[in-house]
Amino acid sequence: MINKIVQSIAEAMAGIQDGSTVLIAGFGAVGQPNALIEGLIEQGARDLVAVANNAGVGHEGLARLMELGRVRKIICSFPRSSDPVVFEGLYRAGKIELEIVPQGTLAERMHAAGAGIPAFFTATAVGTLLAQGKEAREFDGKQYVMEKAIHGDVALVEAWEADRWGNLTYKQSGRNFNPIMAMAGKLTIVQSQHIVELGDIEPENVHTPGIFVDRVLHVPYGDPSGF
Amino acid sequence: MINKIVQSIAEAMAGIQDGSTVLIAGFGAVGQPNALIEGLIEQGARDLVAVANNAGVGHEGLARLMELGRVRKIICSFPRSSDPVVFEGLYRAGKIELEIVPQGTLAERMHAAGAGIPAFFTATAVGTLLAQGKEAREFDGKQYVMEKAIHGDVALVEAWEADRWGNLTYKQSGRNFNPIMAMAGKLTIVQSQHIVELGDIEPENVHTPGIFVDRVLHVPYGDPSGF
Amino acid sequence: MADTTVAPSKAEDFKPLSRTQMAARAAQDIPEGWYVNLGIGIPTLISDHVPMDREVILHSENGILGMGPLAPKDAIEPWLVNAGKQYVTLRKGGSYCHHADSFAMIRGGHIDLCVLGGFQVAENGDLANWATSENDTAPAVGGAMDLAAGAKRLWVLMEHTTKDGTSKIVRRCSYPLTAVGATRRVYTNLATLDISPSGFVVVDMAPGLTFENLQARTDAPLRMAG
Amino acid sequence: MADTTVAPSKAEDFKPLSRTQMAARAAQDIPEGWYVNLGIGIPTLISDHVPMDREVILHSENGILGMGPLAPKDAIEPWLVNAGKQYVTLRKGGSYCHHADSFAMIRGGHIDLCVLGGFQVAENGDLANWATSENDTAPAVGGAMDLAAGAKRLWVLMEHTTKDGTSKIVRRCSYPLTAVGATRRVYTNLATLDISPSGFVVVDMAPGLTFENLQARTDAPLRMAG
Repeated sequence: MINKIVQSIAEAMAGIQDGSTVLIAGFGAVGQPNALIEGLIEQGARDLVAVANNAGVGHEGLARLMELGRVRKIICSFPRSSDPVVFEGLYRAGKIELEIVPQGTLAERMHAAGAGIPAFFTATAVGTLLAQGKEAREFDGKQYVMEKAIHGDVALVEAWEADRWGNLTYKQSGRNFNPIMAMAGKLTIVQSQHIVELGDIEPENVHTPGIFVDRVLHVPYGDPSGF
Repeated sequence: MINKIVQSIAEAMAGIQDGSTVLIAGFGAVGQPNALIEGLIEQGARDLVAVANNAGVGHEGLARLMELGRVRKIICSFPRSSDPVVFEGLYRAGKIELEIVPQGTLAERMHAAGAGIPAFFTATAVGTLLAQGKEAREFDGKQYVMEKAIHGDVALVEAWEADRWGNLTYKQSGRNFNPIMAMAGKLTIVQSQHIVELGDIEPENVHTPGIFVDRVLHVPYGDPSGF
Repeated sequence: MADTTVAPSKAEDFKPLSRTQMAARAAQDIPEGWYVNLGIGIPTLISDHVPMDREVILHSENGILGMGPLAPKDAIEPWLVNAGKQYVTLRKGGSYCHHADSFAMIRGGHIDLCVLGGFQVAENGDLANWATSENDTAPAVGGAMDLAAGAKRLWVLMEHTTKDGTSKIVRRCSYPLTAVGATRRVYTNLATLDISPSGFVVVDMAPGLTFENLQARTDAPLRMAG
Repeated sequence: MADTTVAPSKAEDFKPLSRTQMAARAAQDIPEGWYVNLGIGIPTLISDHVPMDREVILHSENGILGMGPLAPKDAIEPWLVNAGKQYVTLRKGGSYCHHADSFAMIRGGHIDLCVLGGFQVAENGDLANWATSENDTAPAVGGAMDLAAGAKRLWVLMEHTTKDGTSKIVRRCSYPLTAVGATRRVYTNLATLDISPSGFVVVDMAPGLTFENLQARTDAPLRMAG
C-alpha cells in the first residue's frame, strides 16, 4: 500500500543535503509551509539556495534560516516586506547572494522545470536591467529573452487536504506557488491542514496529483495569520 | 451584465474568417465539440488550418470539413484512426498539408501560446525525423529542440458545465485538449452540456476560468458515443 | 539628464485631483467585461469606483480572478488575500488558480488592462516603477514587469510630480525601466495623458488648470488632443 | 542495411511466450508505488498482471492518473477512455488533468516507467516504433516520442521477430527513430534483455531456449548477464 503520510517532522525533513536548492511556497504568509520551514531550521542543512516569492519577515521562518547563516543565495521577486530586517542586513554585508526574478518568470521557470522544459522565451523584462546577460531573440517582430528552468532539490508545500497517495487541494489564494513548486521539486514535502481518505477528493478536482508529492505531514495549524 | 451565452449555433460561429487556424479539442470522440464542428461546416469558412489530435473519422465532423475541401492544412499527432478514409485520400492526392507533431509537444505548443511564450525547448523528438529543420540546443549536457507556440484564431471546445462568465468544468477524460485550446484561441467558442448559475461552480474547482472563453452555446447532446 | 524640476506657476487657480478623484477618473474609462489587474497603491482604489452592476473582472496575480472588495473585519477569510496582502473577498463567478496559470493570463495577453503606479513615464511609453537607481539595495520587482509587458493595455496612475515638484512625465526615464514602450495612458493628479507615436497628448486636465500651467509642470512636451 | 533475417533453429525444443505471458513477465518487475504509462497494444495487457494490492499507479496520456481496469460493458462511463480509446475505470485516488499537465508528468520525468511496443530496438537503446519508412504516408506518432524521451525508464514489450522471422532486436534501427538511446529493457516472446553500455544483456529466456538459439534469432550480438 502506498502511504506518503509521515508521522513526524523529523521524518518529513530527513535527508535534505547541504547545498540543496529549496523551493518555499507561499505568498506572504498565505500558503506558506511554516511548520516545514521550522523543520528545516531544526534539520540543519546548510549552504542552501532558497527560492521563494519573498525574502522573509521579522526573525521567524525563512528570515530565521537566513539569520542562522544557512542560506547562501535567495532567488525571489520581492525581497522587501513589512519587516525585511534580516535579509537587508545580510545583503548589505555581502553575506547573501540575491537573484531578483520577475514574479511571473519565477513561477514559469519552476513550472518549466516540472514540465521538463529547460528554457523558454518571454517578453517580461525585455529592455530592463533584469534582462542583462540573458539571450535576447526576436519572434514575429517582437523581442523576448530566454529564461531557464529552476529545479528544486526540495520543495516545501502547504496544502488544505491530502490523502495517502499525496493528492492535494489548496484553499482559496493559498494555492499560489504551491502546485508549481510541488512539480519542480525532486523531493516534495507537504504539510497539510487535513488528511482525508483516498477517494474523498473528487477526481476532477485534485489540484496537485500525488505523482508530484513524496511526503505528507499532518499539520492542523489554524490559519496563516494565527501562526 | 457579462453574458457569454449565445442562443444559436449561427451566433456561436459568427465571424470566423477564411484562412483561420482552428483548434479543435477532443481525444477521439471524447471531449470533441461535435455541434461546433457541424456549425463550422455550415458557417462556410475556407482555407482553414485545423489543429486537432486526430485527423477525423469516417465522413462526419472534421472528416466532412476536409472532404468539402475547406481545410488547407492539418496539424495533428495521430492522423490514423479507425476510419481515416477522407484524410488519407486527400493526403495521397496532395490536396492537404500535414504537420505531424508529437502529442505532448502539440499540447505544450498551444499551452505556450496561451501563456505568452513564443518558443520553448523539449527533448521530445530529438534525433528523429520530426526534429529535422528545427533548432537543436544543449542544456546541461542534454540535447533539446526548439518548438514554437501554436496560436488559434478560433478554438472549439466542449465542456460539461458553463456559466455566463464562461467558467467551465469538464467531465473525466473529456478534459484533454479543451483547457489548453481555450487558452490558445483568440476567439474561444464552447459547447456545454449544462449551463449553470454564476457561483454554482466552486471557485477552487473551475477548470477553465472565463477569461479564456468568448462564447458559450448550450448543447445537451447526451454522450460522445451516442452522437 | 535634463533638469526636470518645474517651477510652480504664479497664479495657481486650480485644485489637483485627490487620490480618490484620480482613481474615480480612471474607473470611468473601464468598460464592462474587461479583465483588469490593479497594481498595489493608488490603482487598487479604482475598484471602489466601478459600480457593482458594471461587471469588471478583477485579477490578482496571486491566483484570483473575480476579486471582490476588501473583506469586512468580521468576515475575514485567512487564505484570501490580494497581491498587496490585504484580506479581500471573491465575487460570485470568481475562481482561484496557481501562480503559473495566473501569470499565463498576464503574459498571454488575456488581461485587458493593467493599471500600475509609476516613478516615471516617458513619451515613448517606457515605464519606470520598481527601482530608483541601478545600485538600489535589493530592489523588489514583484509582478510589475510581467504585468507591464504582458497585459493588453498598460495605464499608469500616479502623481504628476514628486513632492519636490520634479516632473514624473519625462522625455526619457532616468530610473531603471520596468517595461519598454508599454504605457498607453497616464492618469495623474493634474491630467489624463495618452501616449501617441509622437508623444504625450492631453485628454483632460484638472479643473481650472491651463495647458500652459500643465506644460510648466511637465518635463516632456505635451500637445492637446484633437 | 544488414540482412537481419534469421533462420529458425533445427531443434526447436522451446515454446515462445504468449502475449499474456510476456505481459505477466514484465508485470513482475514493476514494484509498488511506481507511476507507469502502458502503451497501446501488448503493453496495455500488463495491468491485468499487477495484483490490485500492489499499488501501481497507471497514467494515461489523455489526462488520467490512477487508471483502473477496462470498464465492464454494463458500467461504461462515456467520457472515460484510455489512450487507446477503450472505456476504462478510475481507481480510488485517481484524478484527471488536461493534456499539457499530463505531458508535463511525462516530459518532466515524473513517470517512473513507460512500456511501449516496438518495431525495432537497437543495442544503443534506440527505439523505432512509429513509422516503417521515411516515406510512410502520414505516419502517426501520437505520444510515443514524448513518452520515450520523457519517462524515467523506457521498456519495450514486443515480439522478438517479425512474422517472417526478421529480428527486431538490431544493431542499428533501419526504421525512423522514436527516440535515441532511451530503451533500458526489452521483453520479447523469447527473452528479457537489458541494454547496457556495451549492448544487449540476456536477463532470462523462454523455457527451453538456449543462448545459441536465441542469438540465432537475433541480429544484435547478445551476452549473458553476470
